[in-house]
Amino acid sequence: MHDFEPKIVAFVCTWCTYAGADLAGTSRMQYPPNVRVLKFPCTGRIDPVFILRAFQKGADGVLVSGCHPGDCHYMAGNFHARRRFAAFRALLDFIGVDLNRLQFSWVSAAEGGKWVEVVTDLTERVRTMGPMPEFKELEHEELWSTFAEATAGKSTGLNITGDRSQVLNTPELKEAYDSIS
Amino acid sequence: MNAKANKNQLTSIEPAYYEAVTEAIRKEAVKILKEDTVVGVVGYLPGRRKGTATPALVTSVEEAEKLVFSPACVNNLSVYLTKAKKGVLKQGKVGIVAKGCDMRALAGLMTESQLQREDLFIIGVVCPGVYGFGVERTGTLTEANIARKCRECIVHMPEGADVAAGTHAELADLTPEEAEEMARIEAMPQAERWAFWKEHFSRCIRCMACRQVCPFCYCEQCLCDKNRPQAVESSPRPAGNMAWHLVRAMHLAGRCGGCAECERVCPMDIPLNLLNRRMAKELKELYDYEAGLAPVEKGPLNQYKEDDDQSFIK
Amino acid sequence: MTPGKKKLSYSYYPGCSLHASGREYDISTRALFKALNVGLKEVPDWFCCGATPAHNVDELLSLSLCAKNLSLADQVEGDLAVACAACFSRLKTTQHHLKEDETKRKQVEYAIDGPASLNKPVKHILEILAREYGLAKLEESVKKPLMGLKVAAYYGCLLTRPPEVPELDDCEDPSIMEDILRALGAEPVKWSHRMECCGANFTLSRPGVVLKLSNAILESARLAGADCIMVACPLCHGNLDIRQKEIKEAYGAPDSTLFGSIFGSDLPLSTTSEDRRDLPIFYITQLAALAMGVASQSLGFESVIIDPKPLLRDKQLL
Amino acid sequence: MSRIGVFVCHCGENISRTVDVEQVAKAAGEIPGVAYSCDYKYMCSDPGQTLLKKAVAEHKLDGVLVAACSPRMHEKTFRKAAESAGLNPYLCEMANIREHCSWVHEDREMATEKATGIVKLMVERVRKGKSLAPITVPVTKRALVIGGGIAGIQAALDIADAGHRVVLVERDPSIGGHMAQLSETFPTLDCSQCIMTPKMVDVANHPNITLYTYAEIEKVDGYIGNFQVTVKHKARSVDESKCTGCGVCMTKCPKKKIPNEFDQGHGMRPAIYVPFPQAVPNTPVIDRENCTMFQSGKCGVCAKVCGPGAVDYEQTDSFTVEDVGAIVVATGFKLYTIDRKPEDSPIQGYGEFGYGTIPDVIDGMTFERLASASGPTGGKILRPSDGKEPKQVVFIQCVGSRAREKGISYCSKVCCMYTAKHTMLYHHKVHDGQAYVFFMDARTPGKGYDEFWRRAVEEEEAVYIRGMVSRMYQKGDKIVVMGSDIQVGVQVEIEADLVVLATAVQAQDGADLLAQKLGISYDKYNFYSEAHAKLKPVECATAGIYLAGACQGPKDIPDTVSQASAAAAKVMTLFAKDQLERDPVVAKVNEKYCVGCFACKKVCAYGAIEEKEIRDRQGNLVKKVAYVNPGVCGGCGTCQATCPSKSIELDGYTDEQIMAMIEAL
Repeated sequence: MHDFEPKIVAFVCTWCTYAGADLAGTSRMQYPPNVRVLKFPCTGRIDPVFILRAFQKGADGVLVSGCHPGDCHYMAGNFHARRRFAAFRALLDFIGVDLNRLQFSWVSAAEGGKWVEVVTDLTERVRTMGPMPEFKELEHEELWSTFAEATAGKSTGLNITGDRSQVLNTPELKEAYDSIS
Repeated sequence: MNAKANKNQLTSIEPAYYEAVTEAIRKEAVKILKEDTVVGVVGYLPGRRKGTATPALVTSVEEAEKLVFSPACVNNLSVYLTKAKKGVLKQGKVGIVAKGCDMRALAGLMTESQLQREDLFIIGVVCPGVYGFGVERTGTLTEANIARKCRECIVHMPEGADVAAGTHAELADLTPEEAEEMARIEAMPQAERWAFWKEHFSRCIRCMACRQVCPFCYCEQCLCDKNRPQAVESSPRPAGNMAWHLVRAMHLAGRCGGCAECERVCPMDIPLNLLNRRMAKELKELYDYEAGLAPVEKGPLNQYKEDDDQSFIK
Repeated sequence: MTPGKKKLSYSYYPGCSLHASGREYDISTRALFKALNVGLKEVPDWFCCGATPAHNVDELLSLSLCAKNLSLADQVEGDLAVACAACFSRLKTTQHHLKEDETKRKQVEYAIDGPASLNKPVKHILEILAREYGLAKLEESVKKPLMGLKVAAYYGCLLTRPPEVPELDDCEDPSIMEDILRALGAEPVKWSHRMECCGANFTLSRPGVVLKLSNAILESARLAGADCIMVACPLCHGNLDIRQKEIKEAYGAPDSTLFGSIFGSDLPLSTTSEDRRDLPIFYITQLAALAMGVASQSLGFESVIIDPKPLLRDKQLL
Repeated sequence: MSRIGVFVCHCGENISRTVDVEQVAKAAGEIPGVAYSCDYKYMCSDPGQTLLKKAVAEHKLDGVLVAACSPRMHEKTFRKAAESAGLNPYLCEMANIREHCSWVHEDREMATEKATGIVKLMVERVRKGKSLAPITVPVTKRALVIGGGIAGIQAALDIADAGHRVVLVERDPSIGGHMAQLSETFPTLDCSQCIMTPKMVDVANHPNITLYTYAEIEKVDGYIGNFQVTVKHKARSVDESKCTGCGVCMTKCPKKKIPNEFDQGHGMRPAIYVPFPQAVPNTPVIDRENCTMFQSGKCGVCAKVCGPGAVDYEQTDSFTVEDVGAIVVATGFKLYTIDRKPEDSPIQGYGEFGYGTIPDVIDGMTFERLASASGPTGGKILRPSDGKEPKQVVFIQCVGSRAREKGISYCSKVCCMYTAKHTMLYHHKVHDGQAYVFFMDARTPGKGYDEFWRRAVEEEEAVYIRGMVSRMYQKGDKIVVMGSDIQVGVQVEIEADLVVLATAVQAQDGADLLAQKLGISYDKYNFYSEAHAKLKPVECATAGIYLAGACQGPKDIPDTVSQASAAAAKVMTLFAKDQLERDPVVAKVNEKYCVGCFACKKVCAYGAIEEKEIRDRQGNLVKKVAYVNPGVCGGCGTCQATCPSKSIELDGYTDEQIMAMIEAL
């Protein structure tokens, strides 16, 4: 079995970070080959759904990188992105995603070195964390599995708020419920 | 204004209060219908069973005289103006009975150009709270039967209504359940948080009631119904469920006024309002923004400041 | 809740001078606030703020002194009212520094063994009178307008400087004292030396400097036709009042060595000796209390050197 | 089913040294939908490009992926090649396996695997790509210049000389601006009016220039190449078409004692006036605030004496709409007012200098008027209070400028030089006078500038004192200036007869409002922001709008004229084509699904999104939707990430393309 090689996806803007990564290349700097770069015009174009999708499709770490504040080629795209991702991070954190797998950075066209540093740090960090199982597992699970488990008395030990009998508030529903459990 | 100075430390809101509010709503509704100020009023009629109420669009004086307000008036009526009864706005000005949370939704919808203030006649209700689910509906509102969301309500008195029905009424010393629940989840180890939500989301049957009842899910085509490309798997499987609830929370961030209708209608008892509340808390902390307190030009995620927090960015 | 409906009330930090050489400032402040029906509650167990010397010796000590006093003040409700310009400056400076400098804040908090109270609003009585009580209301409350009294309002160095700390008024061209004087019915004169330094605590170590600087201030006020000078700082009061006779002796004749002028002619800043009339020095609170109809006996006019009573009698204010 | 061609480049050995290019080409060939793949030594060379073109034809390819260097290097090259092979250029993409792969990795196996991975993703991008046609925007070859100072005049003349029509709009009754007020100019001391007035006349006489004075910009619609600008013509009360400029009205006007703004209030003018004798146009205007006819209805002298009957008391403000393709903003500056702190302004005043209360404390522009041969004193230096010749003059530099505590932290750039000039002018006119200058630094970068300053100090006997002034007060007929000399370390007091303050250069009043109308950005001091501090110093971020002169920041005359000519050159570049062609990477709205929440409009930095009404056949409003103006859209895609229903989409970076790439990870 191979050692674990993390899959890292980088969403970058074309003007600053993509150019910074180009500079790392022309300067012949070295960094781990785990990263796949997806080019966007601007960090403002990057939808949180893309990050979600990347995790679902097997990414172990995601990097979002664009121009430093004030340097946006489109004036304000990175400012909007900054707010959007500040909110998205909070959400991921709340549902229990380890934020160490998600990195944001400003890398300018002149910062080849910083690109290498950011990519290397993230790759090595994720390597020590191991594969990200959460979203991948979901892909293979079927509906009702945990529900059936819970209702069959094999409780997951989690506190499910409210009393289910109130949800199933008609005899008909209750009957249906009983028939599946 | 000053809650502490309120001498009436109420432990219950008696039916008399609701009768008074009902009277005020009826009077105002009848008046604006008679005067042809509005083509109809969205409000509540008594439900068929005792202790219930049902949303309705009334267009005649006779019907308006039947309007009610009680703790059973749980529905957020603003949703009717962007969805089921959207067409009525084309015929003219519409009256609407609005509790604090309905008002927050209305303000948000005005912010998003979905409603125009001049198209509405808002009968604001000074609302002490509504019933929670599965509680005893005695006609009296107490700490025992008030809804979770109402325990942390910040808009009892709708600002910006045309008229207000009711006077100051608020239950004293309510403990915030949702905030506590949120703190409990935040305090969990990360893996446990994941397991908690995974369990909840796994049960989702994708009935889309949460979307249907939400005043802000007014898109004609939901991103989650799109299949080219398919960002969110549409069948009720755990992967798609997780994606759906994350997308939903993200789309409502900075917009949701906290009416918790999504949570109320969820047949699978998923604590959806916790997600909305968590996002609201974040945006309040980061950008000092609370959704729906008044119509604004731009929501928190549609604007920026040059010195916004970026401590999370390398 | 409109502020007008609730009785204004402050915690009060008098400072050492007001319990010693500047006692009449303390007395008149309390008398004035009582007359205006504004609450004033002395901070229990307060001690010296370090005044102007401490920060020259040990910055951390001076910050800690003020921080401790602020945390004592926190125990009393209401914004903190301060009358002494030096105390005001030090307390505000401490809050300003500690807000900006995390490390210092931690050191100070260690020293005083508790949190530094950085957000307790510290207000000079000038701003309480002009802004919180309000000029209009002040004018309404006047029982005995100070008609015909020409006053040189003297700010000194500490009240408005440095620009980012006191937030009291325009740093170099303030008007708050003049505004209050007008509300009291007095006539503020336009004069040149209202922002100059009186020599402050050099009064002990280098009295010559103080004589020179204070003389220039007194002369400038006389030239502008002032009957008296109004101050809001016990140190300024001391230098201008206690030293006034000495100044007269030292600078009796027109003096050409007053300023080291390297260009242009020397300034005839001294007027003729017959013009060297005594200038009573008033605290802002003395004048204000007088206008509010407080009995002059309770304003400490007896304990100053240049007797103000002849002037006040002359203007029919006694 | 798509037919994609993948072309893998060796780049000599740059790629093939670390990446097994043959292996990559082979793996690419196995991707479903890839109809052809190959590798070649130098893809960008002529034979390489020929190979690509041939393959497109032979294999009927409908998409091309070149796996080579960075698209920033050769995307244009290959897109052109694809285009010449009959393919839409936007169906040609590049996979960066050099900068992002072979150059940054050493392990051949892993680098090959990565290169294959990159190719796989990019194939998906090509597969979901769409043909795009360049967007063309017609250009109206007519320019608007806002502001008739030296910057606006220079820009207008340059553009007009190139054969394009220009509309020049000036707020005041005459063009000329601040430069017309100056006496002599540094560093050559040539007379400002002598070099300025001929240019003003050129403007008036130029067949390509339409001059609107006493007019303001009311509204700006449209976008680059197609602006519609509403100009408000303020009521002059004199019919410009009839007036001959004889001036009889001015001599007969009974109200003559109105302080003349042109002379900084130190000369007088009548109520019907031209600001100065060389004014262009030489048509008077009635100052209605001060005119007896307008105030009391009794007078009418000017109308009676006017031969051609040009005086028209009934005139009202009128409006015209000008179609222009480009706008040059040249609104100039104003001088810092050093009175007390103005209401609601973050800028602190200099009350301690007694400006406004001490009559002989004046600002630099007033000194210019005193020194000017056409000024109120006929060029004699006489102080305002008593008309005496001042023998000791104190000049103070950096009044307002470089004073963070007063709210302005920038350097006003021109004051060091004009103060040196003032000391010279003073010395030339008052031989026994002495000039003192309080200064922080003497900043003299510019051709001949330092020499000029040294001349003031060394030959013209100005005494420079390094230090600032703390206070001034009137004492008898003297002004006592209290300051410090920090080089000697002493306090200084000077009894001056006249004090001249070199007050800060500030943005014009209303600069922010004009910027909002134009949709351009400005800094916290209300100076307009250029698109890039170094490389786009005259362009605004808003396409089609250019900056000239001090409206962008303090500038002297040579810099202003240079920038004005540069802005004119930019306008000419734009006008050199009939149609603007631009990259079609712009957003489009799906009107069927757009519900008009206008979140996209709120986040658009370009103002490219408008509200569009959808009506049914009867004309009833169905809904309002967003509409993207492709001429204005910058192509950042922030709107798409913001749109909840994804009813707005950025061509070239569609969700479908991106999702497909993520699927292929």
